[in-house]
Amino acid sequence: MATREEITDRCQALYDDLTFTAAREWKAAKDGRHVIGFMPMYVPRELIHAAGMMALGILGGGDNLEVIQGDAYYQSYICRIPRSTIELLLTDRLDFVDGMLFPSICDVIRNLSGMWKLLRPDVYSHYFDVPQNYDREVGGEFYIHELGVLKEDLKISGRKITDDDLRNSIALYNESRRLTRELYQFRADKPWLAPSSEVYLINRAGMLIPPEDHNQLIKDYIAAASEEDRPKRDNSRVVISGSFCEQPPLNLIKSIEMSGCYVVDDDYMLVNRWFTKEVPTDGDPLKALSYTFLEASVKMPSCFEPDEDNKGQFLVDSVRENNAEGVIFAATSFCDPALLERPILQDVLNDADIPHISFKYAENTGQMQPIREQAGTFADSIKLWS
Amino acid sequence: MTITVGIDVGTGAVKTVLFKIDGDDITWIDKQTDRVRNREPFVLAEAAFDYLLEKHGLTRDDIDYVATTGDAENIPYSTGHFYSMTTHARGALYLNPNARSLMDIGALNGKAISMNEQGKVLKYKMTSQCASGSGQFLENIARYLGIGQDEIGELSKQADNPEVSSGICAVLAETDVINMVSRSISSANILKGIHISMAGRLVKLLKSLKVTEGVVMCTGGLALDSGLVLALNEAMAKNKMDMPVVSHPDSIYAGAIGAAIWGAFRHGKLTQAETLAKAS
Amino acid sequence: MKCFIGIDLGSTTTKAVVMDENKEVIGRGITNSRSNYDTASAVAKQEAMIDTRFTLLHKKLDGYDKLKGNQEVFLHDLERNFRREQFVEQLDDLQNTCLRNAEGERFNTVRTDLTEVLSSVFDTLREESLALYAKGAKRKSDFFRDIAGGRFLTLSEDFSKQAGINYDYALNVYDKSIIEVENRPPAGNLEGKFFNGLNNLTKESPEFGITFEDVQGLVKSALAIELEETFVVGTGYGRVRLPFPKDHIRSEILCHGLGAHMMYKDTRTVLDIGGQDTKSIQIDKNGVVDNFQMNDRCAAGCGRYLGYIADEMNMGVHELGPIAMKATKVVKINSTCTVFAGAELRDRLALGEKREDILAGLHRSIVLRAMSIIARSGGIHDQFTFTGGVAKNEAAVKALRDLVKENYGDVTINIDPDSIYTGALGGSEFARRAVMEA
Amino acid sequence: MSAPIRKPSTDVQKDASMAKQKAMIDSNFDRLGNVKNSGEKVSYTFVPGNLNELIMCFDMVGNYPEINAIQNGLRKKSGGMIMEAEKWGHSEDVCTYVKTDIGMMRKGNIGPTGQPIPEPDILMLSYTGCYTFLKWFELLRHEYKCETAMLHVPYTGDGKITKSMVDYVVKQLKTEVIPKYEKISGVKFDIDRLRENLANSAKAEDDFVWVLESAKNKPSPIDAYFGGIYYIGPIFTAFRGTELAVDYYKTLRSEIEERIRKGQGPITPEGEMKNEKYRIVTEGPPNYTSMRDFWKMFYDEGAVVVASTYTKVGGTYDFGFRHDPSRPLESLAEYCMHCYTNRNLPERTRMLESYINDYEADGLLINSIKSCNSFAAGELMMMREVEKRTGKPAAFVETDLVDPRYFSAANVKNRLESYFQMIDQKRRAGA
Repeated sequence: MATREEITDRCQALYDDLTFTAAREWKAAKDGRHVIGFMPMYVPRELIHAAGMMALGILGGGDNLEVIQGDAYYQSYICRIPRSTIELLLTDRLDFVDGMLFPSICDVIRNLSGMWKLLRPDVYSHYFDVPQNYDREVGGEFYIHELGVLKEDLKISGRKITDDDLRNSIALYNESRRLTRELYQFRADKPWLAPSSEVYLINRAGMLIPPEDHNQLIKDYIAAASEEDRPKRDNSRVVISGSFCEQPPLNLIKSIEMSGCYVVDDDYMLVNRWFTKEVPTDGDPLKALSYTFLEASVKMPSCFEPDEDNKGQFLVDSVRENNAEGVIFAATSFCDPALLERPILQDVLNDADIPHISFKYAENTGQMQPIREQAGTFADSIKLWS
Repeated sequence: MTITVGIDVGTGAVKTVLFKIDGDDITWIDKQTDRVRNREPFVLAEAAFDYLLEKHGLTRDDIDYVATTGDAENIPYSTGHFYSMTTHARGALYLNPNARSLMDIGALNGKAISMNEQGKVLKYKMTSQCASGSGQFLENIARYLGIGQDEIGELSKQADNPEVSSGICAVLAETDVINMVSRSISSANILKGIHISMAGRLVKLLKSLKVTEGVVMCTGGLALDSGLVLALNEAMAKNKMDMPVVSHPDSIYAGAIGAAIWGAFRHGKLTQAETLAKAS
Repeated sequence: MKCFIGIDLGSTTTKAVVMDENKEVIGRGITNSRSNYDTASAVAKQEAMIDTRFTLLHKKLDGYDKLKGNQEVFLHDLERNFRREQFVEQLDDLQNTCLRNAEGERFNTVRTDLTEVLSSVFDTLREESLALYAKGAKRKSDFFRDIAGGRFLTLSEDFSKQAGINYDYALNVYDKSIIEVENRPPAGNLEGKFFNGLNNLTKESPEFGITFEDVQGLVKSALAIELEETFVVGTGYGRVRLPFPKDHIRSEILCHGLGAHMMYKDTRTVLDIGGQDTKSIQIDKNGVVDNFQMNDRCAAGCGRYLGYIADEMNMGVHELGPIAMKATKVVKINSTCTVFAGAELRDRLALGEKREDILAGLHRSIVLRAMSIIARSGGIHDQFTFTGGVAKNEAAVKALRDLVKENYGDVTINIDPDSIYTGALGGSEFARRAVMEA
Repeated sequence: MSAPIRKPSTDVQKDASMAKQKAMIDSNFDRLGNVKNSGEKVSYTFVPGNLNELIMCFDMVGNYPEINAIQNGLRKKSGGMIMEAEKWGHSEDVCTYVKTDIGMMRKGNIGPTGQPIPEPDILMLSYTGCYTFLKWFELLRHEYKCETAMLHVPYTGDGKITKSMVDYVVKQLKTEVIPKYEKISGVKFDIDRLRENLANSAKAEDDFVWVLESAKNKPSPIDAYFGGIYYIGPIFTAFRGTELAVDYYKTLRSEIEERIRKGQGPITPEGEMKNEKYRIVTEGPPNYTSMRDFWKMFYDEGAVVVASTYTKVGGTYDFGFRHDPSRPLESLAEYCMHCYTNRNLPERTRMLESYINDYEADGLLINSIKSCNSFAAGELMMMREVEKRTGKPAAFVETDLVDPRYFSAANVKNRLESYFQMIDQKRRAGA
């Protein structure tokens, strides 16, 4: 079995690879294989999988991509992920991708879907809308229709998706979500055994390789990491919120931990654990996906919360369930959904007496000093006052 | 009794203090500032450390806790590191027991911090993004105007018709200032304008912490700029925040002081734990 | 004679170009823009007029047999000697101003020492001026502030240390005085400086076989030609502040486009990196602007960025390029904010990166920003011309060549040593057209 | 703003529509200020995709936070409000419309005209064209704890409106919006009343489109950006569906017919535009805090805006859409989806292209707004496309709607001057 280092090295290599070699190789291994890219939010990967395709998460260019073209398309007050994604496209790093899905994240990503249509009129791209109305008869019906449209569109794979295909894929992703949750639980229980930077890399690998492969990888990691004896530090336990779309540089995640914080929950790459319960594998699979979306989705700023009393409660729950001592709001600069939501969440935390701090980052943030400063002060107060 | 050293490595200067602490009895023995000015800060820090020890007939072994703060996480001879908001809060409280919040005004960013009567950081807010309105910017403009750092405050207080620059970007704001000079706006009014915009930003930060009582302490490199302190008080009044903003001649030592005091505190905790461990 | 003048009032430097009726450039002048725009344009114009005198003298010397084809060298040496005269003149002015400013109250406690420090500094500077303007000597800048300032800082630090006073005092006196000196247009007596220079030259270089009296007459006659300011066109960032009527003002976009076209008639894309503006301009075969883009509200990645970095490293902005050229690798710099780049630089130094490698990264990051603006304006079309102050920086030019090649393949890249005058050149041509083609 | 320079005979008519417009907008503020006495219930909603005809069926008075922000911007009050919101913890990065509103609320909710803005009885989240709206009303709901009706309007990402989309919106109207309005207002929904209102809307829309298209004349009798802002006031807000609006657009139309007959250019705050030198199409909202300065930069150069996308934020009527009394709810659904920023980028690009061609414009000017990502993200792409397709040059300036910190006059003027001089130079070269 692979050692922990081997697993994390593999994930690090996947993370560093801006040409998506793993996905390219997967595609090249068999004739007729297709890859569908998607921006970091919920998309029904089950459909893509059932069509025999690979769902590839496009999470921007990180801090290693030199962005030239992307900056030519975006003003300075737009966040970074769309510009690095455009750079990936225009530097042919995505030339093997057979289609792109732009899920419902924000105005910027929504408009990016149109840019794709203008830049690559011959490649399939689609703005994938999800309902903000959670009534089965209203939003549910609409969503079933949207899923149906996507299912039709995915015929570009040359394969018709049967209900059984789809049920199998649902089962596979149920397993993936279960394992991801297990990984998170493992970290929450023993954060010194599963540093956040490693958990992040494992989670991120799930965006870049087929789910079967990734499921095994999570299992291997948990097994290897639990065997190890790593020193436990006098760190405080925090929950990260606001990082659901543009990803922080890995150094930032490391800096938070270095300055004395154990991350016990976060909202990185929520698609890996979007549903809080299993999607039924019997009955009409589109209905199953639609209703689970309506009734068991994670809470995040791009989705409307119909119940004011419930607004922000998810964060309090996470703090309680994970024995966290505070919340770090780490949002991307110029991220309207995260930054506009923040004052509400802060109110909710204040009411629950949960301490919190906040800062902004970009995927290419180079200066970690202010971040260490803030996370460090947070950890100090635990060190001195606990 | 505990002897501690606090070392604060900042962008502009290294501050070093020596303390003797016996429970609540805190004695400040000595202090030392070295402006960095393109020298290696860690070399300055170590030299100052040794200098203070030698001056007081001490050796490194005599020090119970060497506490660092600022950009000094990796100093090898340090016992422990505290982050600057933690130390500034404690330092401010030491300098003024009525302080319940502080504004730390450094070269690149400003911070507003609220704390309780024990010096625990409750909330904070930092400036970010762009550097116009930072201490560095003020320093650049003063140099451009041919005004010494220690002259800025008095000059700014003489302003009769301050000119506030609109610029969001420091470079563009600099051009605004050049334009002001070409329109014969006096240096006093230009500096006051910068003070006003800096004060506006800082008070905005403070206001968002929702502090309503106690004294607001100025710490950090610009705390001695009396013009800025005046502008801060004016901005407080304008925002209907009824708290005095004060500075202290030793405000620049706030971080180092806080580090030394927390070091002693932590030392106490650690020895206690050790004693307990031995006993059991 | 008729003179058509273009003045480009930039945020850091002001440039002037003098053109004659035959579309020939006969003079160029440059100065720091600093605080007084009127003075800056007057100084730049004056400098261009001095340069014009040299051109005129050149014409007079053309048929002068006694120099036997050494006219170019002779003129060059004469100009060098002239510049030294100018330098010493300004040095005297600076010294007097410094001494006057040292009278200020805040220097009460240190006055005696301070005055001594200042005197020692200026004595040294005057001595050094000989070497500075010696034959074959390289000067890092043409500006008085840069030449005198850099040395002043170093010398006064040393002398202050010897005198046991804080170096801040001398620094402060200098900061106060240099502005005053810069804002005073140089003194008139052109002929005096020409003659002194000539005198020095004949002593310094007997090998020309020329005596003072030999060329005195030619110089006199070159100086006697009446130069008429027929039409002046202002352009550049500060153009709105010039006391010119509207039809004497052109946007710097048009002027840069036209100027680049005059230097390279086949150029189609022009990049200008100025102090706080970066412009990418597309022009057609007649130098008419087709499209342009400029940086946005934030001055990230403009020339001033280098100024901040130089300040941060306590060196002259002209020294950055040569150091960066020594890099063995390019450190990635992500901060686009001019001021925060300084913080990132410190971060990298603290992490043990080498200064030259970081500087190489900073240069690349400036050019990256420029590449985005070029892309915004429609990319690079052969031929490509790079102008502006940053075009003199070899490390920036290298980064540009690399990036142009990476992104656009093999493209002819034009960089004229006088490219900083591009805008003023375009302006002078507009001035000429306003009169000659009206 | 100071009064335009008046010229006795012709401008009296102009003033008639201007005065009428102002009186209408003011009357809504009066009505809002008076709810304590009148007992009217208050509904907050947004401009794009607003359901004014429907809200009127419940005898409720509409408050438009965006309009308040604009009016506060024009009155130079927004800067302080934004600062206020930032003091309360809002990020410097986010939309300043929201922050102006939150800041106004924090400062006691006194509206731009000095009258109090009443608290909402219901927040109508006509969620169109912008995710920020969603957050905005969640913030208000968090504050007021009042009833909130959410209407999710699907984005036309593939450039078309499908039956499923229409059904979805209609169902939401039936199950979410109408029941909540009935509950809050105590008024039973009457579909015939809605039909009547929609019929009025369609009438006004015809005249409104005529007004916008009058800019095809040379010289253009209107400025379709700066002037257009006044023309859209009634139809984009509380008056669409009223007879007042029908009347206003009729008056406006006859004034403009008169101007065309006389060959006159638009009226600007600096006086009548005498010499139409440049015909420009604009993309993006204007800047409200320095609108007069901004407009003057156009006036000084003889530039007239002949078509703008901003006047389509509340509906793209000039591309054929009309409210239809015979399909009341369906037509409301389609209206919402037809708003400019709910259209995908290829569609928006096509619109701009057609404006340049149909209005015989000299070029495209994009005023990119820091606050509005719906507009701004992708504008540089559209700019390139439009340049490529029309061969006409484009220029790009950056400001903000209501944040005075983002209007750098020297910067904008420099770009505009350069742009107009470039067009001029090209023209001369071509001649």
